[in-house]
Amino acid sequence: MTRILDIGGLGRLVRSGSKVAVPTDYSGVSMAMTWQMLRDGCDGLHLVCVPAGGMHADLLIGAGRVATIETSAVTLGEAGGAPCFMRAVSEGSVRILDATCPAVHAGLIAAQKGVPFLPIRGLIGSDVLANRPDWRVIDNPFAEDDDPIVVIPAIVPDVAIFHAPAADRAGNVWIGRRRELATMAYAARRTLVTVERIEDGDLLATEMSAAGVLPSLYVDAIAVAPRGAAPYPLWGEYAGDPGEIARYARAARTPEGFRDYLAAACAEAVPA
Amino acid sequence: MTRILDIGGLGRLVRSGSKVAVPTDYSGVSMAMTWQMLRDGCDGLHLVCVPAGGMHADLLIGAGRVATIETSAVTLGEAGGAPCFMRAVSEGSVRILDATCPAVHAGLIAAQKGVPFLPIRGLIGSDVLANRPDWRVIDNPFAEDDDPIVVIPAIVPDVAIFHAPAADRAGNVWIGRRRELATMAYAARRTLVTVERIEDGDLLATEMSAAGVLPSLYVDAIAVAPRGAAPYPLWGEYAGDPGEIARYARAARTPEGFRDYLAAACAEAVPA
Amino acid sequence: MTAAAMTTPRVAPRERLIATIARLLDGCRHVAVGASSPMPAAGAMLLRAMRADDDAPMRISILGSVAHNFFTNGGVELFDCAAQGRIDAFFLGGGQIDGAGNINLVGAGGYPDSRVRWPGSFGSAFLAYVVPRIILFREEHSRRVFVDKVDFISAPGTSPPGVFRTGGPQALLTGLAQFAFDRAAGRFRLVSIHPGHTLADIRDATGFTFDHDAMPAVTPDPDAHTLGLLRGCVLDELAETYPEFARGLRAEIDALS
Amino acid sequence: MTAAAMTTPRVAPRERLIATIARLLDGCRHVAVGASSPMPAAGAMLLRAMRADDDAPMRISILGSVAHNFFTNGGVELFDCAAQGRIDAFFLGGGQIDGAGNINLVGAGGYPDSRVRWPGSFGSAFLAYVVPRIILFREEHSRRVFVDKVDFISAPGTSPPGVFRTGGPQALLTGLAQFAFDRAAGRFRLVSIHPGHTLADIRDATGFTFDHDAMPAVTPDPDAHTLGLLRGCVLDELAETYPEFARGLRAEIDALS
Repeated sequence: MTRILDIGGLGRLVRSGSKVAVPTDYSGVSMAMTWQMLRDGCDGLHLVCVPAGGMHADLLIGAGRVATIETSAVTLGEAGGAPCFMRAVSEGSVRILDATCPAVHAGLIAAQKGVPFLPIRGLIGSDVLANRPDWRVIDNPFAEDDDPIVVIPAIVPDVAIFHAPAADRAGNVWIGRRRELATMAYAARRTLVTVERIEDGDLLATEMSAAGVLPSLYVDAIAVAPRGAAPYPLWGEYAGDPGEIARYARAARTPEGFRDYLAAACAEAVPA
Repeated sequence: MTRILDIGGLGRLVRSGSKVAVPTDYSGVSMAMTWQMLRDGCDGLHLVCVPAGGMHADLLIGAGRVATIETSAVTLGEAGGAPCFMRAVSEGSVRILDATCPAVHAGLIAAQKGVPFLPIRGLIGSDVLANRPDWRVIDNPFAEDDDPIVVIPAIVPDVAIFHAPAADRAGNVWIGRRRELATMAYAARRTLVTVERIEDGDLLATEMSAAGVLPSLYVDAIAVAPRGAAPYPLWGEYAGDPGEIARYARAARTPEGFRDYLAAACAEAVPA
Repeated sequence: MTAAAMTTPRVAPRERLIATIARLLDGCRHVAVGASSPMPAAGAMLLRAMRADDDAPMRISILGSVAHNFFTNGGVELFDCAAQGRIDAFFLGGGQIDGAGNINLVGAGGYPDSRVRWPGSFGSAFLAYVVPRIILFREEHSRRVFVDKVDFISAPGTSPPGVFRTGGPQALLTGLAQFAFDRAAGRFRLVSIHPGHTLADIRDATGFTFDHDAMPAVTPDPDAHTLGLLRGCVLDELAETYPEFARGLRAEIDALS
Repeated sequence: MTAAAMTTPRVAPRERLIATIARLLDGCRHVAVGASSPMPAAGAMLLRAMRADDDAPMRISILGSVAHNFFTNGGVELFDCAAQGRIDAFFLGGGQIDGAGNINLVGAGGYPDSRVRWPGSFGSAFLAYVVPRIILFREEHSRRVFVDKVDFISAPGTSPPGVFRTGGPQALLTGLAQFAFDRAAGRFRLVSIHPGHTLADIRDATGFTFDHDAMPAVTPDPDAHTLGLLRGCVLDELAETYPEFARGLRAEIDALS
């Protein structure tokens, strides 16, 4: 049964030390939950970026909440590199598990399917593979000759967190074509979603709307957070605010600038 | 570029000896193409039922068009067993590759992902596995102790054939939540679709409609075939006709009854 | 006959089976049933009706149904969902079931050219491994069905240690009796016999040996409240998905009075 | 200077690069470009405009774009689609690229605690293996970028026999020159130098050795028809997805006259 909470209640469901999966910048980032997690003080997170991270990952790293980040990249897009991420990696203050996009998807899909691993082409001979002792290379059992292939272990997040346009009262969430959000939810032990609005109808009622729904079966709790992805865009709803991301990029160039930005933004984003 | 043809043109794209993937009874069976293939005379087919077959498979088997059938089951549902299938298997006139539903999906998803295999739980100790020398058991490379796991090789159909409510002129096909139809198309070398109607708009234009679309990128040719799934149902469009399926089940109990049914139905289904 | 027994309403055999199924599902959060499984669906719907006041109502997914379909990811989702541990119970039948809990949905008399061929294993060779509570359900209780050893194992009753298995058979329900499956022993134990039958009847109709008490219990009838739900909202709900079955059951009930 | 040359319109350096990208994509049915890759997108759009009369127009998928998105299966579809052989060309850059075609998108000076850290490998460690025509594109042509040996291999230029690989680098385009990648030799060969630069310039700016003719060709300018398309419908189309970039390019063009 999906619970409908306020953002504070949703934030309390994230525990320190959790493996947390978050989507990429254009897919439905819950900035609302990012601010809430920054306020709530959970730390030691293992952040899984599906498959890349942005300002949301950089904020959590900058605030010292992330012990490990597993990602194919962290970037602020047009605004350049992610300052806190780059600083933390260079200083060795965060453990980085460099991946490649489809390997993150493969790990989550393995969890979705309840299998211990999924095979993936590519990677052999790269330093991405060389630095992932948790990945393996096996012989393709169907090949006549030698055919090494990489296998990626299942990624089972403790919690998946994202933002979507709408949910209904039963907890069905409209995700449209952003099916990686469903994959995250299938794979995760618990899924927390912020939405622009909760609708009265049943999103599963028509074939047209049902096609883009993540069923409530996979959704543990929902909170309403208007413009909850901003300054990232939300497909079909609103554009991103590249100016704000650029402002963040400039501020976060120094630890002091980051601290000031964070204090101001947290205060602003979450009315007491 | 998706071509828009008539049903005859679509039928000519299926070659004898092809590996043909077709969906299960409630998912969007193209009975229109089944009749056309029966008229066109292609034979020696390797039929892959995704994941189970019905009257469409039974008709092709009864007409001697199927050399191999790879499926988790063939049934007429409420109307009972599939007579031609049961006869052909008992007589040994068709090669049967018994599978289990998720193994068929796994093989297609392996093809979708361009990997040689996908692992799957279950199956160990079953005679399904014992009779599939084309499947393998490997050791889970991530387990500390012995952990045997089955791996299913990729299934790459030469052609995937199904029926859907609508397409647009660019060849985008509305499949709603029947995502196994997308999996079939991703996996197959060629995809042929019959639809109830072709719409003027762009199915990818809105987030709402796009979520249930198989993009034209994966669709080689389309033909309009009104009520093209009947007597099977088409979700969101029309109910099935269990009376007709029962009538088929009775007729097909004998080879003679089958022959008469086939002749009459083919003549009726495809106006010259 | 006591006065209490006299006021107990008469019960159709299939009502008793449906009520037994509801009991077997107790505690489940999510039950999936096959497309052509009206009895299991009825049992699940009955349990849901009995629990209507719970704050966590039970989900029922009926494959191939539009109204009872919570899935949006195509045919693979049931299996993924089961593998994730999100399906608590599923029903399997079989052309043959043996005393070790093996089921055969493929055929009798040789393979691949079986003398009698059935549709096929469907998802059993997977679901029987990963769904915690597999309920074997077959109304026909005969030596044709309940054999000493199945001719083809669609899914084995048990697996040796080291084989990944989070689920398996838990119960067997037939038109004559209810059994529990002891996974450690790999054997069935008779739990209760439906009214009107004897242990000797069960033995005669069963091709495998099974454990039992000297005086096996009688399968209890549903109480009046349960019967009221079954004959009311559950039958109505059932009629939406299985109109033919609901009609037949209603006729059976009407014939009781 | 001949009369013909005098009538050739003047060309902005980035227009030349875009036209070169269009040539490198010739024959492709489906080109995918990254979310922040306006130059590759412009080249692909230009080629599509040049081929507008073909009966099989080229598809362009721009990741993260809504208007240029043919995908409906989430973030994994690009990679699945590439693995299926349905993507003919993709562009990769790199903080470092070496003479063996290895690219580094991760960092310089040690790993994991790199002295300079870049965003990360994204999909390169997969796409470089399965997309037939990988075009390495980096405008900055310096010894900082074009090194003898990358500090971290996000994706190797070549793979030994026996490693599954259906794709790989085919060309390298920079602000100074165009190279072809010889997969058998695992080396770059200089194809042409952009007008205004010399072989010595290229050598000075390149930290790896490469093959070249004694008198390398000059990268040709786009013809008037091509330039007309680029400055017309292509720039308009580009402005919808990359408004900032389109504005800058238009300013560059305006400054020519």
